Amino acid sequence: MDAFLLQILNGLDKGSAYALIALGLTLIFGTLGVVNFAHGALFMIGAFCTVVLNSLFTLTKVTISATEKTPWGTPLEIHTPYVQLWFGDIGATMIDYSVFWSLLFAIPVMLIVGVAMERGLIKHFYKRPHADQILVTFGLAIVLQEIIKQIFGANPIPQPAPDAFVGSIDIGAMLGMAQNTVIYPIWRLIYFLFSAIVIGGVFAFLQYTTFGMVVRAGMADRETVGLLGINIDRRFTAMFGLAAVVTGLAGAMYTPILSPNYHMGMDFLVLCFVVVVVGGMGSLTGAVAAGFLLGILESFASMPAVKEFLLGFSIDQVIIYLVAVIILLVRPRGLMGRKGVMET
Amino acid sequence: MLKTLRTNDTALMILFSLIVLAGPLILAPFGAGYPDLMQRFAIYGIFAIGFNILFGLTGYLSFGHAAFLGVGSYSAVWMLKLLSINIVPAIIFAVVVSGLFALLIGYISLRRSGIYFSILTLAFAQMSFNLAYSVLTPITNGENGLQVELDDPRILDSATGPGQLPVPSLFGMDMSSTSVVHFLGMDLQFNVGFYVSALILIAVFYLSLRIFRSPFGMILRAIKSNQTRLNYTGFNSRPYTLTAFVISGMYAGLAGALLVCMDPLAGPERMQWTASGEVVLMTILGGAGTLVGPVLGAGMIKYFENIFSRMNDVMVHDWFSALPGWLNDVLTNVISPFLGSGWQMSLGLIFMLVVIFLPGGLVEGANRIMNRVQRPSKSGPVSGPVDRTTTANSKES
Amino acid sequence: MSNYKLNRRKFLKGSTVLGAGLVAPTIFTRSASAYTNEPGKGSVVLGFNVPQSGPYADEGADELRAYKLAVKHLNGEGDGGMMSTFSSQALNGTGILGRKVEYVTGDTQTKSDAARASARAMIEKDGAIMITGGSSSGVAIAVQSLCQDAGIIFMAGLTHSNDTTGKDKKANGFRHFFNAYMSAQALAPVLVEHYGADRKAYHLTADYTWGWTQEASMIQATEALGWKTVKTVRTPLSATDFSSYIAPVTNSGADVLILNHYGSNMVNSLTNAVQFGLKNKMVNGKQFEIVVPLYSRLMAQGAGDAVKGIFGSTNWHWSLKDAGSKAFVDSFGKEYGRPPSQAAQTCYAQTLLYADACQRAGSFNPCDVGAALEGFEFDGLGNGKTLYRAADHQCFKDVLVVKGKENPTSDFDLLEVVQITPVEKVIYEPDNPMFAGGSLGKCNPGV
Amino acid sequence: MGILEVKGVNKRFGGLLALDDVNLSIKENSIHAIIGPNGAGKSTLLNCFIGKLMPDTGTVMFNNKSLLGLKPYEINQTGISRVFQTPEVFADLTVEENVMIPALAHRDGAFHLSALKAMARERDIREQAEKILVDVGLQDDRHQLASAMSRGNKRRLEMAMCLVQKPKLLLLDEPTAGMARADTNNTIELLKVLSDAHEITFVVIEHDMHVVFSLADRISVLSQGHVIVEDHPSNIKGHPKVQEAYLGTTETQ
Repeated sequence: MDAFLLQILNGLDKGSAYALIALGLTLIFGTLGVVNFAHGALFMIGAFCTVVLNSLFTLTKVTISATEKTPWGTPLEIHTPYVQLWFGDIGATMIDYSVFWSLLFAIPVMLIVGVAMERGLIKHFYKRPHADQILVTFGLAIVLQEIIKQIFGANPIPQPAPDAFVGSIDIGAMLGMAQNTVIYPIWRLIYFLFSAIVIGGVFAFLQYTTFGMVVRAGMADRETVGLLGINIDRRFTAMFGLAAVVTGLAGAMYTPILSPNYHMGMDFLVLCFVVVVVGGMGSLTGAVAAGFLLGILESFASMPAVKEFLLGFSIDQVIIYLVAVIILLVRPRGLMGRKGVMET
Repeated sequence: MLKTLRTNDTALMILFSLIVLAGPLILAPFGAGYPDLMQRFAIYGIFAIGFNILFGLTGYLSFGHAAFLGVGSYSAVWMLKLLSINIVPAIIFAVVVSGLFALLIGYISLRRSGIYFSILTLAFAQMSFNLAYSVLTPITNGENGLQVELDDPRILDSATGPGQLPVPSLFGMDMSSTSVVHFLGMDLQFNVGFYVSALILIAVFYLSLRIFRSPFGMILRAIKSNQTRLNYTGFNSRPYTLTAFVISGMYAGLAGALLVCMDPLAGPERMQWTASGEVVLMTILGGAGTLVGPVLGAGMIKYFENIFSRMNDVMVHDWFSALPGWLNDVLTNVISPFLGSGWQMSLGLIFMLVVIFLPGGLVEGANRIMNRVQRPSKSGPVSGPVDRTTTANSKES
Repeated sequence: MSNYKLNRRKFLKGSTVLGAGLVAPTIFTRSASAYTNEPGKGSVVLGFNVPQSGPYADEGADELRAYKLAVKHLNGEGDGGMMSTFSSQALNGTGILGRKVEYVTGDTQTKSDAARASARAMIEKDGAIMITGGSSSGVAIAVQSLCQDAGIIFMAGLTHSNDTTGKDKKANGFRHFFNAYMSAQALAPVLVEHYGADRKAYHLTADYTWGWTQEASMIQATEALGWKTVKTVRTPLSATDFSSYIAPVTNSGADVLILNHYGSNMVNSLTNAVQFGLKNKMVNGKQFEIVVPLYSRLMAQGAGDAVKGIFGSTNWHWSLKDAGSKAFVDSFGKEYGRPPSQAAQTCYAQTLLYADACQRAGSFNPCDVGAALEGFEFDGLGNGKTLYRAADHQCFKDVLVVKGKENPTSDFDLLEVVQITPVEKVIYEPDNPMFAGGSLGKCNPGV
Repeated sequence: MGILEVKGVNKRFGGLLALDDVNLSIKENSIHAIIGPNGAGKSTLLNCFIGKLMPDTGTVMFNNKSLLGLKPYEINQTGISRVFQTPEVFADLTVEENVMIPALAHRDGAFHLSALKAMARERDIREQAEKILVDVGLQDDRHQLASAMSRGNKRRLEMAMCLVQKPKLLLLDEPTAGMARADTNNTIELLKVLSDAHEITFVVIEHDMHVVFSLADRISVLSQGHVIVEDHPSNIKGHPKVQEAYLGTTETQ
């Protein structure tokens, strides 16, 4: 039971990352119809927003020690963060909470990146064949990650969660189970909450605002909406920006869980395409549902008991893809796909 | 002359063969005239030609073709280990096995179309890769890769020198033997393995030309154009796409077999999604649905991977050694990020530039440029039908 | 018998005429030279094949720094580094055998295919006489067998799997780096000393060959000292979030978690384990502990605070105080403003060892060089007294047991050396079951 | 006994009875039109002929063979071709190739691999295609891409694609929908010529009365899923039931 509950939590947590990225991807891919291989790069850029802000906060005043030397012979440098220098303890707290600051930082950055990407490049590819879209977005993804590599190197860069959220809490005890059976890291719970809020926000935005209504109508029938005299292009740009922000925030908040590195985007890219397609093209709900479903199944597949049940077969190696194949064979358009979207 | 090439298949075939066979001479000035890279050009050319039969003609985008390459490689190594070091049985076995594997995966995946098909093929390939890396280690030797070993049984020709591994050969001709000719200040390397690959490349290119020009090819293009219509026309499109899928899977298996015949080690990475993505990029870069495009695309990507990645700042510094010191330093600093460890950056930029400025890929772009060059030479405005004929034909040249 | 029947520098005149009288070409034949890529009078080319893209690119960059430094020192530039502390004083700063050392670089991408393509380019195009580098065992084994076929010496870079000098060993391949078995032998006594002999271990293991050899070695070494193994769980290479593997550990009854992971797998699994509070947990009345058998400073950097107090082993660390290490750290630090990683040290040492062997053998012939390396005992390259064993081409030297530092003073100062396990404790017979199967074969000079 | 016999066909979508006991008998070599106001069930009926929909009950027999449960290409192979509401052609292929494909399907069946025979050697197929293109007046455009054709010419091309298969029955789904009057008249002329020249039964689903009355030999009027009248065109015009059906719906519109 406790193992079960733990894996549900893990699944929800994994699922919330998948769902967030897939939500962004399906806004671009399922509705604008652009095969965007640079989507992983957006996630990566979001994560590096945290790295940038963190290193800005910890920008240090370097004083060279007159007496001490490094073990390799150069004079020792003494580093003191400016923020701490200027603000004292408040500065230290600011550094501690830099992940949250970086959310504020990531929103405008991702908006700019998203809009620039759409206006500068993707816009010209709406009517081009998917083959061309693949090539151009793949090229863009490579260039973006290489730039990050040139600046930050290839090694993962650890981003600690704020001190208050480091560590774990005993959920089992809270639910009246035995103590020390279900212990879960606080930051992962926060991530789950965060993703629930963002997903809810995006849905509410698309459901209850006129902007959202127009966009949803545009997804269904772009030409008709265009005929109504509504400038759907500008709204699609905004939507691309929105998708970039959602994805970037997913990346920024994820950094304490997964130390960012330049190729993390590519690692998540394929998975997210699978999630979106399993969810069904053109369906936001489908993408989110598939994200959580695959996250939970992946968690269960990694349980030793499951592997033993399968006579030692490492089902966790293939679970995501196996589930994808089964779902796509049973349901022709994934969980909730709309007919005619990306079927040819 | 260029115009005849676009319409005359015999001329195209002759020119293609000549260029391929003169590979060592043509590539040497570009620093690519050494056996390994020339073999790779030919082999990945075969892979891309095969992929193009599926993607270029039917429009079905398989994102898991590397699985067939890998299966071909593993089967070929097993043949080299168990039966004979001669490459013929290895190649035949690899093509058969990958064909069967493609039949299985194609039969399932082709029940869906569009992106759903792509994701199904991707899923199968990723499962193959993950399993090959871990669970299937007894068959694939996992991370370390499957190699020819000293204690292999090799039923037909076990007798080799003591303590030395045999080299894959074609009836006694070692794939790795090379003769070097000094010519105009260059060392031209004529390698047996390259010529075996090149002859096979020419043969499969001819086969793909025949497919393009056959009723079968026309029906495949009709599938890409309007599959529903084709079904109402009385054709059952599924067996046609499945045939195309199996043929292209066999091409991939052939390429995989050749890879291990030239270099007898099969690693699991060649089944990863990035490898599948690579052949997609090769085909699109050269021009999907064109005959020579995929070969060009394959050459371009492999050239960047193997030549650009090997340039380091010392070499760059040497290039500009004639310039004054500071200028040299500046140029070196500007160029270095795109070479060596930054080779992928250059490749990414090339992808973007090609698709922005030459939509449809290198071949399509070349056609466009040629049309533009030709047009002013004609008197008066070109009449519509003639113009369209060129476009229609240029898609195939 | 030979594979790369080609030599670029010596040739016989042939009689074939190519082209309509353009030039009388000269044809090389294989009998022209004694071995593959026999260098000319002026210079000799070494091939540095390191990961420049992919997850190990930083490690590869550090290896490349070390190689460039070694080349400088061999050519008599710079301060000479470990050349002055090296017990064999055959090298004199005039290159190797009087030839200036040049180098070519390539990108392994941490893929066996790409690594072999790059190595073949070095052999076929650039005439490299020796290939070295790499940051994973799969690549090392792949390139090692290529070099065996080609008749080139391969000096392995960072490769830790038992197989490299075990079942996949090759006569032309040499490994300076330590291996999983040695890690386990060095680590287990220290673990028992600190954590007690009554411990129950839970293994998370990367599901590929290196992980398995690491796991087997750790189980053998710890069980021999009284520990019990509760469970071993395999994790996919592609995993980025290890939460679902970490979570069951808490209730398994185990009180030690052993992470047989490397690279980003290790960074993520360790970070996750710490997040789940394993480090502060009490089980069976004992403090719960985490162990990372193979440490690397670069990876420790990626894991940040999570490494504090975690035991592991490493091939070398820059804080060592012997003369060789000090000379190397000094030289490297002056050149690049940072201390070298263990990968850099092993690569530097391998280059010097190769050059020295050529010098002593008086030849570049791989068979002569190999013979000079086999059974070679040396000192002063940072690892104390070391033996290149003839039977399997594995170096035997002291192994460092390290611990994540509680109060690091800089980005580089993350590990502290707990104990230097002497070589006698980690040595094994060549026919040890973990290394059995496969044979060196005969040295291949190519041609 | 007609060439196409529809007996007791019912089709229900949720609560809506789209087809209510439809019975039709279509005579060989006639031009039979099916008309009816919007939502009368014309398209549903057509979809039951071509294998896109399966009726809940009833039979559809073509030459005494049931069409139910057959796939579109199997229905085509029995000798039924269809023309779509909006012209459906292979846009990326040339006009001639567009016609050669159905000709191949007619000759070779639903799946046939002719051992990579070169297209250039398919002389008979090409001759058939060229002959039909002369019939529909597209012989000069045969090397153009189909996507470059006008809508009227696409319709001609589509007719050619059907005729080259020498079908026994040709289904036309609103062949003049969305056409200008001139194009419509051209199409009517074309259909008339073709009907005289070939031994083909035509079934025309049509909205436009002008087309129906200038073409059809016989008309069935469909209203609310039911055939209310079936008769000769001259008897349909003033028929009270037909007026009621059309006027009734006009009022609600």
